[in-house]
Amino acid sequence: MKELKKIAHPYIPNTVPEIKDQMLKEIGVKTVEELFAGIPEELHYREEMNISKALSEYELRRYINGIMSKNISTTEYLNFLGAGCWNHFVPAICDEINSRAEFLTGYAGDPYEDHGRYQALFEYQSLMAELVDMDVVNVPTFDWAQAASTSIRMASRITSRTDVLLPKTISPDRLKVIKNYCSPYLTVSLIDFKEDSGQIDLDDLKNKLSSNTAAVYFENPSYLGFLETQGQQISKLAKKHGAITIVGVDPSSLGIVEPPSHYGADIVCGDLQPLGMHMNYGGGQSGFIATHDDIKFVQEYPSRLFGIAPTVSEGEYGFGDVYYDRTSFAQREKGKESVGTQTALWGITAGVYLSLMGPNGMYELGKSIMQKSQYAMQQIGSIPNVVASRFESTSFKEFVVDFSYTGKSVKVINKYLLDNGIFGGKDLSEDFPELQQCALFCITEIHSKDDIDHLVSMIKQCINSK
Amino acid sequence: MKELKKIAHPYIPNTVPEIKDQMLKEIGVKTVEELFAGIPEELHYREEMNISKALSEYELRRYINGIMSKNISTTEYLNFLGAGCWNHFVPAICDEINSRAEFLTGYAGDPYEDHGRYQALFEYQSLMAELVDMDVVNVPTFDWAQAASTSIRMASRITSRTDVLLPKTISPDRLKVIKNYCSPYLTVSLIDFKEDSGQIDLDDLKNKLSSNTAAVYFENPSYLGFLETQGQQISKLAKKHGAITIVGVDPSSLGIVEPPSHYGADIVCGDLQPLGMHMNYGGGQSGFIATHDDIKFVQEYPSRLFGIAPTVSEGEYGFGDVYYDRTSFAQREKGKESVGTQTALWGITAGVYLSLMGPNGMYELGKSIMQKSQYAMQQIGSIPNVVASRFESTSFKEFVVDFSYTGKSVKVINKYLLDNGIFGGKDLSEDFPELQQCALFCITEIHSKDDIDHLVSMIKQCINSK
Amino acid sequence: WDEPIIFELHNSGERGVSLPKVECEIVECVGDGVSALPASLIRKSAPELPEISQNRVLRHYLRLSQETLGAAFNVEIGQGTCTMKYSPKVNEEIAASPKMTELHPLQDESTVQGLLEVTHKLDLCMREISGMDYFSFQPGSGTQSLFTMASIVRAYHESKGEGDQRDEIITTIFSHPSQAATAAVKGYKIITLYPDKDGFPDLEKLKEVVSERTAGFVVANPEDTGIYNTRIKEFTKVVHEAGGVCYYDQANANGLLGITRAKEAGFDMCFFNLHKTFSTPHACGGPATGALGVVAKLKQFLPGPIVEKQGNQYILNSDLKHSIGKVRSFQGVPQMIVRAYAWIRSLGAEGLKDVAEIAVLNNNYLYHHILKIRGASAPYIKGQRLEQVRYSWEQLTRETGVSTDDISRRMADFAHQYWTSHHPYVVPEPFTLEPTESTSKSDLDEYIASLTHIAKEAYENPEKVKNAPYNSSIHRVDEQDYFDNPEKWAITWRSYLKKVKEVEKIRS
Amino acid sequence: WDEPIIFELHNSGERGVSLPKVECEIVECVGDGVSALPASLIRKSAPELPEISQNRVLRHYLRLSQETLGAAFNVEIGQGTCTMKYSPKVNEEIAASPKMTELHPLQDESTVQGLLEVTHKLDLCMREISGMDYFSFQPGSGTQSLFTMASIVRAYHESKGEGDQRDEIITTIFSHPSQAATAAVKGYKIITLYPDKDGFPDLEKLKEVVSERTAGFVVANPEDTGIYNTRIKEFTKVVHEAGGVCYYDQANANGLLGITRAKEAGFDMCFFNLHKTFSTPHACGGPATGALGVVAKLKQFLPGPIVEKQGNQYILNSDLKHSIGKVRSFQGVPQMIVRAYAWIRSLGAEGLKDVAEIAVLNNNYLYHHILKIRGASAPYIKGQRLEQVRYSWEQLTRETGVSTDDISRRMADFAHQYWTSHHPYVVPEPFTLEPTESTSKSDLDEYIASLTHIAKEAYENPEKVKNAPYNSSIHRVDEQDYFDNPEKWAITWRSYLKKVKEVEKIRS
Repeated sequence: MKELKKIAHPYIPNTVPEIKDQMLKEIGVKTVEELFAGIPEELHYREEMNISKALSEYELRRYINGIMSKNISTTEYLNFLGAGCWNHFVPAICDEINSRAEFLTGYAGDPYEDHGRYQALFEYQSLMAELVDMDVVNVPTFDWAQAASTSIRMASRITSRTDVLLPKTISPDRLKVIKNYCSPYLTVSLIDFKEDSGQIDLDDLKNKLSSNTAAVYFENPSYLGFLETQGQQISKLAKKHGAITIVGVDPSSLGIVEPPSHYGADIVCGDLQPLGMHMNYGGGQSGFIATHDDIKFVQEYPSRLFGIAPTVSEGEYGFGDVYYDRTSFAQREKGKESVGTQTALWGITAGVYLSLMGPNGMYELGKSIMQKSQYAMQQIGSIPNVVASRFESTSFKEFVVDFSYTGKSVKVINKYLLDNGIFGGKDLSEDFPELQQCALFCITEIHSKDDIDHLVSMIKQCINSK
Repeated sequence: MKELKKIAHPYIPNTVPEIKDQMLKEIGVKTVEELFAGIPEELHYREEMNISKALSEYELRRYINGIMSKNISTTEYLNFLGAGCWNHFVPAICDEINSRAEFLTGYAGDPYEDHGRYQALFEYQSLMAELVDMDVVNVPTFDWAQAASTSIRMASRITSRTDVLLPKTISPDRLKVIKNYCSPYLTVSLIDFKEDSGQIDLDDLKNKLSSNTAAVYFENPSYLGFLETQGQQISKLAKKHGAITIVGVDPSSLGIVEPPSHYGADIVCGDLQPLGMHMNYGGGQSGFIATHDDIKFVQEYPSRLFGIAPTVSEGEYGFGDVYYDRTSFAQREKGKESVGTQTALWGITAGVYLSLMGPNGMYELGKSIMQKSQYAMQQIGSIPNVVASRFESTSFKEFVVDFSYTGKSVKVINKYLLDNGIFGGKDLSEDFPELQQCALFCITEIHSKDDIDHLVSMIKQCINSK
Repeated sequence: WDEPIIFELHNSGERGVSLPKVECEIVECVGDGVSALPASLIRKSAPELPEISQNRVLRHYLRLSQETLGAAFNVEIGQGTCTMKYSPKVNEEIAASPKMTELHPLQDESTVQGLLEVTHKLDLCMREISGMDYFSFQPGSGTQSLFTMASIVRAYHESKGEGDQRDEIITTIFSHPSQAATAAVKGYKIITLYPDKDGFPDLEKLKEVVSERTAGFVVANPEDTGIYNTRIKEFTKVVHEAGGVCYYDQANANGLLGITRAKEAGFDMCFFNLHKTFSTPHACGGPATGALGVVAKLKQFLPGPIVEKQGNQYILNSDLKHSIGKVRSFQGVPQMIVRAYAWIRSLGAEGLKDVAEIAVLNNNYLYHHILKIRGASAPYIKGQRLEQVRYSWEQLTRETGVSTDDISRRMADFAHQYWTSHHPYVVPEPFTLEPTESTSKSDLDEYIASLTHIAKEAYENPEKVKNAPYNSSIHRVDEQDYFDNPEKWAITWRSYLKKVKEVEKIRS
Repeated sequence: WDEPIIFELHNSGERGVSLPKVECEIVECVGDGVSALPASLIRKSAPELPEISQNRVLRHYLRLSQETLGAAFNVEIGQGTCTMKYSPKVNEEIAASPKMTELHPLQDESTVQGLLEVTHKLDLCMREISGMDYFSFQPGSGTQSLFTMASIVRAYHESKGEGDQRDEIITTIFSHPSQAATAAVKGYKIITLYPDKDGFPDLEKLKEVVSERTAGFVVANPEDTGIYNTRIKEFTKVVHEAGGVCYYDQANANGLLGITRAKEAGFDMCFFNLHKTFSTPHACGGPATGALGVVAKLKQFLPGPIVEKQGNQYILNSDLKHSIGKVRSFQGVPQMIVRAYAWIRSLGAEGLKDVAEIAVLNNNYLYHHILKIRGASAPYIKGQRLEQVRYSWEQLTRETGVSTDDISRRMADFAHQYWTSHHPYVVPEPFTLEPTESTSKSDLDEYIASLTHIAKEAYENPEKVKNAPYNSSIHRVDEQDYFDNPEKWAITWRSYLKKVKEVEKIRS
């Protein structure tokens, strides 16, 4: 048998020399080089890029998996980190659906090519709407931080005002995003919290509210894990000043906790990551925004909103873009902010998750998190010199543990835990000067009693070690 | 919110009490128990099975993955075991296709519901046919051992004879299957091999051939890795006695090695596992049988054979069962052996593999295996007192290493290798008394030079250790 | 899709996947490798496989997948006897771990303790479910399990010196064809019992045929009619008294979990299809596993090795005195063991019983409604069906000329699987439905509605049904003898190109 | 499929998945958990989510998946500007490993060295490809990258005390709408340049509009017309001389890899969509990643942290003096970093150049053939197209009344994606095609044949095209104002039930 001819790259069929030649001939061009004639010679890059030779599939897999194996995942170590990205149970069906080649490689097709994508996203909007008990939900945006940022800008457009009030307990990561998204024209101020409870200081809020306040934004549960119980009062105060109330919410709480629309929120936002997304080092975040079906609000969404309509065939549904003319796709800089690729696949996945869970599943989820996190607080709190939780308010899923009386820093404790196969809570010392040597621990439905007991005994060991 | 009502098991929708009651009512029965009235009381099992309580999905995953993590896989240790199950590169597309929910959960639908399954299996038959250069290939059977067994029974039916000759170098595992499948009416005899080369002893073959010989079966490459070069002579001798020649073949060799049909084989069989199946602790095996398109042969297949036919729409193809009346489905005990669930998914996968590889890929595969295994033999053979290969013949992929002059047993050497993260070659001492302290090593395209060099240095270390 | 045959996608020079390179140093050492082959063995002409880029190969097979109506996509009732149930995705995820897929079957036992542990644990569960004493998971299907049991029957009688004398195996016509076929492969003469008027195997007939030549009795219970033989214990007693072995095809076990067991019914052996009752996916027809259980006295006859626990270690025990040898390479299909065990653990003892009860409830609900459809009937005794029913369109065919095959094609238009039954059609114009526990009431209602609709069509517009399908992936296959005429059948594309195109050329 | 809305599958009491149990000991310690909540916060009425068994949920979404025409299923040319290329399966496999999916973003750096290493290595590759000095992978899309760059422009001018003075950003009409939109979000006045008669941005017009108010200039090159601005270096020079920052939308980079770079063209910043040029899957519209590169002087403005190598360790460097803060939580979407790096390594420098060359060759082949179709044209300069072309059916619409929207619906019948273009339609009756390197000549020929067929239909039987689709998953959506009338639009099922069904009730 004769030697092999040059073969094409598996990903680039037309690298076959004969086909390449045939195509060039057909279009009447001599070399591929000629096709780049429009690029001036001085801009032609004539060097060789310093990128290694192609790896075959097997080599690639072995090489990259080799590097990635240096990571230690949360299936190997016990994880108690949360702080905006949470270690929840992901049903296998979620992965099955979001890895289907159809959804994985779909993009921006029309309702006739991509009927399934439209329906799945419309259903996601509808399922999420039940959870927050509001009538409008968008196709997801990047993450909670973006959802909050956009909610704030929506409020600013609706009210034609430029001041926004945020709680001091907000996630620092999220705050950075919001600040940049609001600058230069919106002014962001922080409201104090009460030292013992973490609750928003209503006096401070009253002082800061003004006729230029576009929105009051707060979170429930807060970044620090406790529930804000003054929702009703806050929204009333905001309304009194003509400001819009925006509440950021963790959807995993909504099986048992009242949705913000029930205590006056005009806009609700948050992160979908708990609803079926793997953490992916933060790559599972996905933001949602919900409002009432009020044109004043609907017209301010920058996002795509899919609507339902009958087709010419009796009993059949089709889908399409509601009020497309709002968007930057239609209006460029005249549109509402901007729209583009965001996190649609996570929206579909969250829909799958909610379909699997149903109301009873969401209830059980909330209940189980409450039970397990209360148990953890109780156990950790019973370690001498350790305070859990730092705040008196009721917590959901996360809570602040104060190690400042142990004589050991969070850094030292976390190092000890890490050496024993545990990712300890997020160290708050740097971001919150008032919470020196405090750490934010996260307990979800996946933690067993053994996991919690093991954590407790390791903390004890660490504190008792010298 | 009120407490939860009893909820159904996620896998069993009608455990919902209300629905259950409604259905019972509709069919006019009081209790489910009544539906089992046909089972006599004494046969009713009234105890509780000793099976633990249901685990939720997350608990299940963690529990079983916990047990399975005790395994050490060949991605963790370097593997040089072959002996009928081989560590090849599996393209990601193979897994993508065979894990598609459609193929994964398909079964025995008709050509109109399952057009895709029929086409995929017809294409598998067709692709495999090119590899062996014959016109008929079956829907896969269990494994090579079964394929060989059935080939032998086909030969017996065709010739109306009952003696079969097998090479003494055959895989002991395979031989056990064949012997049981042939008993009680077929007589299996083994043909000697030549001590230096492993090749079939033609004199012994001549002696054993008789007018009652239904078939001569041999393998290429043999179980011990070397190539049988006397194919043409063997098939001629068989033909002279009116016997059928059956050749078992490793399909991964067929890009570079002549297919058995070219040296006189009437029936070709073997295992598809190298063509895209993960090893799965032996669960990736899949047997194929190929013949010429001769009704004498075709009518003796017990397997399903899918054929192609036009549909009423111009240019469109449909598929169906060829000569269905042969089968035990149609004829029960009068049919040819038996048919049922075998390994269809692996047939589809092998089709995907061959489509990806094409003739050039199969050529490269063979070439690369030859180069790497020759290199390994050279390097291992250069270790003092180690002989590689034990046989003079050319090997493909596997070869016998003789450690008997090292003063160390294969057992000791393999233990040493295991402790150093290597699965050494299969110990032949027990199965082949003439090959004491010999081991069968397997080198495929996935082994890098570093892998081989590492093996060699570990063997050296072991032999030099006391 | 109107997807071509894969060979039609060939573009010379394209390539679907690349292989690991061979290092220069190796090439320097050994050259091109190929020329080391004996000249006579070097392949002269390359196999005529197509050359296709990766994207196109993927697109091809993805499209074919969409043209396959897997159990995950339809109300999967129509493939009666096959126990098409939900195969949980989490089990797929577990089985796809490299800790399963990347194990070599000859690895040192110490490196596969996890898998052996799961195997042993599944064995213990199976013992509870069946009452048997030891299980082997080596058989690769139900059919291979039946063959293994026939092999054990022979080995057993041989061990007692009665191997030649006992040359008959008794079965029933409503048992799976493989029961008869595999016993015949093992050299047995087959005696087939036909049912009495109510559809029960006939005890009197059994008594007539048992003798000192009886090697064994194999039966499914319930049979493919869904009727449970209430006198099964008497059957096994009669056979035992004649010196035969009783073995049980538990392919139809889905209605029996936790309800009744093989042991108490007097069986010496039984098997379960892990891909039926225990939910492992059918995979277009395998790979699969038969779990084969035996009573203690038959343990030594099992194909080896079997997994056992020794102290804290799990071992492969090959030391089986009378072992029949092997029936499948290595240890069978272990990834199915893991899936089946996961399924059992996701249900527990209580859940398993729910499976049986709901499967039987669903079937009786379906039965109740199918009998209301004009033209449909369920021969034999009224009621007493467990998990499936073999129905008949005899009346409908008589009255409209529409056959069960026509209905099968028409059901494809409604995206439903519909299976008739194994030949020979003892029940005229048969169809066999088996809803498992996985179907909901709404699913059942949907299926019933489709059948009702088609039956109505048959009476009102029989041609409509006869000319189906209309909405399938393809149109109706041209009615000629493409599948039975050796001159025209084409089992491979190369054969098609030679034969059929040749014929066409001559014709035109 | 005629698959209902998920809410219609509700059966009270069914359940899709079970959750880990809460141990009795915990319940004994803390009770039911819920009553620990402040009474006012306990949810009073359960959310009205549907209750559905697992099998049915899976079936529902599997069916919807089949009704989605992903890039893996069709000759994916029709979504011009989106660079729909083959997303290799092996990259999916790598990204699906728990070593990626199960990482928490706040884990100690020492436990994510593998991921940080990959990130850094991708950074190095990107530097080679663009000539930039540092990359951030934080932005979650092209749009967010543009926003980030606009933010950096502002921070940069602020750092020089010119933040208020420089309040204008210049762009072009054939650049992506997000360029203008994101700059506007950042408070900039937008100046849009229209092309000259050949379709090139007009250098003279640029000179007219630059001033001391110019903050930046953002442009794609080639623009969405596929035309490369040959005088780009002069453009950046003019802007630099006015004190503005030049930033480059490299969404259309697929024809440029290894051919020409941002640096040499004079840009200070650029970004690539990893989901376009670097093959990560589009995922129905994200998650995705924009790789944002800057020249050294802008490093301190990047959103933090960025990954750097320090000795043998990889670290997250948050110490960026002028950092704009963050644009996305944590580190963006790292799983796309792994995929993109895998893709680059599977090609190497040579393969990347092949990508550009074949993408451009494919596009020119398509261009050549589309121009032969009656009624089709490609406005502006003849030739000089790189990786895509914006075409026009102006003539066809004039002659037949068939619009580009009609053709879009008709293309669905042939299972082809077909995208018109962003509004406003500067090119009349536009359509934008971009074949990447992933399409073969046969694929191109198939797409050309479909368009040719439809154009012919438009001339012969325009109603046929206008009434399309015929073979889609659904029929044509009823032409009313369901999407623009606030009284009728329904963005959720609950809203639909309230509004539309109410309306229907009144009507009937």
